[in-house]
Amino acid sequence: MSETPELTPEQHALPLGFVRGEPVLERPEDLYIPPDALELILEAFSGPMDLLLYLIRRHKVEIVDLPILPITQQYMTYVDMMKELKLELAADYLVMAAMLTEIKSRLLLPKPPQVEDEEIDPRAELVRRLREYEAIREGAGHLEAQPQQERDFCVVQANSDAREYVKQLPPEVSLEDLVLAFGKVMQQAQLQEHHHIHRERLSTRARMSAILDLLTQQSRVRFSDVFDTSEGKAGVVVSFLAILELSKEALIEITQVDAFSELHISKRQDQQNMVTEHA
Amino acid sequence: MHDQQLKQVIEAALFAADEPLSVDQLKELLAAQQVSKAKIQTTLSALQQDYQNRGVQLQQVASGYRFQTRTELGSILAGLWQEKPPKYSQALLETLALIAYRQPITRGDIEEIRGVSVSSQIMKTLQERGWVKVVGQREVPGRPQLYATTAEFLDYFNVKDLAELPPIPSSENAQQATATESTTAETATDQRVH
Amino acid sequence: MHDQQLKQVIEAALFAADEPLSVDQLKELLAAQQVSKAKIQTTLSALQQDYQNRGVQLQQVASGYRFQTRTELGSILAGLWQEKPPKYSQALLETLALIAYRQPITRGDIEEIRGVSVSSQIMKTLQERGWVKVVGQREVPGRPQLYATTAEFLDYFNVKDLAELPPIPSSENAQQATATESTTAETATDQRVH
Repeated sequence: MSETPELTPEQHALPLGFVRGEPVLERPEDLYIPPDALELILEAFSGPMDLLLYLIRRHKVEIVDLPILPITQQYMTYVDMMKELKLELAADYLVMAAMLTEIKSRLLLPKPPQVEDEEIDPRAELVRRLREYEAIREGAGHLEAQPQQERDFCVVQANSDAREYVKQLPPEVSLEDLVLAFGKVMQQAQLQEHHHIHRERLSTRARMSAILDLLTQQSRVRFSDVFDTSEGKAGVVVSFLAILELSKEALIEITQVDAFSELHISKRQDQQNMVTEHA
Repeated sequence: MHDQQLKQVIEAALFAADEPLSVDQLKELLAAQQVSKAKIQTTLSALQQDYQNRGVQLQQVASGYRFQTRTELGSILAGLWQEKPPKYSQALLETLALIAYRQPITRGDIEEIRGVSVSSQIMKTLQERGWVKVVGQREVPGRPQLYATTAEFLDYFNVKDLAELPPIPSSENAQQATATESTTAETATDQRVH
Repeated sequence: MHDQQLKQVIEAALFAADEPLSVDQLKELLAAQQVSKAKIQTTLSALQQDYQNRGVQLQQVASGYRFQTRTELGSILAGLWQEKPPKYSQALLETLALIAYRQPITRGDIEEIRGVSVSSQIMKTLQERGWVKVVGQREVPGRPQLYATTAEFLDYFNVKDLAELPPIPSSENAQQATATESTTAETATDQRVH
């Protein structure tokens, strides 16, 4: 373990961890450090790629020139310690260890003489992954440096009395909704009564409502008052039909005191007033 | 800390805080900068001045200072929280349609046609909305109330009278309509239901 | 509505709203006043100018425009907030960076690049914060879920789209990949994730 080459560790701005309140700014040169402190340091690596990248940087070489032999050796030293400490992460680190060992052994094997120059460097795949990982670490750094809500700024709001102006809006209905609803109800009813509903009847029905409404305000109305001559002949006919219909439905009474005197209409008032509701 | 910085901090703090901030609270926030209360007061006045004609204003309330939106803008800003109007039930729409097209009509008639009982809540809603009213009683046992639509109903649907409501399609009887009846249809446009 | 009034309304609305407001949302709020999008845009620029040197600033983020405190004041204002801002672990930031820069991406891809199995806790945190969501499944055996970042992620990190984040070296995977895949990678930077 003491074979670890003496190399200047990289300076890190942030402490790797805290040991008894003291920040640990550098990764250990000497691997013989108290296990509890080591645990903190090892946990500072976010994974085997992070550890590997750290080891390569300590060698001050480019990723492409990955010095597989010393790196594998140093990596194994860390992993052995992690195993001793029974760190949870060890499994992921072991996968990497196996990969490193495999690359190392392939590099050490004598090359078969007939192999052409284009033979793929066994390190290529690892180099590619390391580069991608390095790019992502850079991305993580950018995110960390980006202004963050809560940490660097907060979204502000002004008080507003405008909420008091919020109205409870009544539901909206379109004419189409109404027609559809009517169509549906009529379909359900399987009517034999189509003749009640077409538009010509409607105007008579509307006039019936109007006359009844008038009779709610005045108990007796002169027959002639129901007719508005400004409506023309056709209007008079509608009113007349409405009166006949109301009379037929026994909703109004038409009375005449003497022959040839004014006709009056009133709501029908008869003994049925007395009939109780459950009748 | 120079004046502009101090103003920025106080301004940001007032906007960021959930509650109004008092001069004492601001002084505490600026403890490290050792700013006097008088200085804070001057800065608050300067800020009030700055926001005089803006959409938000610095207001002094019982518990301190806070930014709030200009009162005159209330009705426009209410739109920020305005929820979509709810929807009426199919039962209500069918009841309303029956009253519109078959008025004057009793609750019993509606129930007979729809085959289900009409809830009092629906009749209450329609009357509260001002779309439906009682225009009389049918002189039969029980004297049931007769319902009709109102002028507000016509106004809401932007039609002059009931005859302007879309006709219900496909009635064979339409062909049987007499000359008289089609004449009445014309006049019907003048009439208002009260 | 003249210019000063319009500016007041937009300013007040942005300050009063619970969420950032988009130009479309402002247009809807001002529907009765019939203000064009171009006019709203001009007003927003004018407001950004007005607040240039103030304690709060008008910032455009993914989901719209919002007022926020000046980032330089972060540490002074920290006194206002009871809770310390969260500190994110290196593992979380790396996972988030992978999703942000290489989206859409599967959990398997993340594990391959980071060399560590992805902790469920990290994925849970990222999804609970609303920063990451499942946008589909890759059509390979097992149909793994594809993750992407959201508008909330961009809002939190103070940018309006992914292209605004500082770039990182492009992945060799993407370069070697088929035309389809590299198209996906390109779009990922331009794309607004909602």
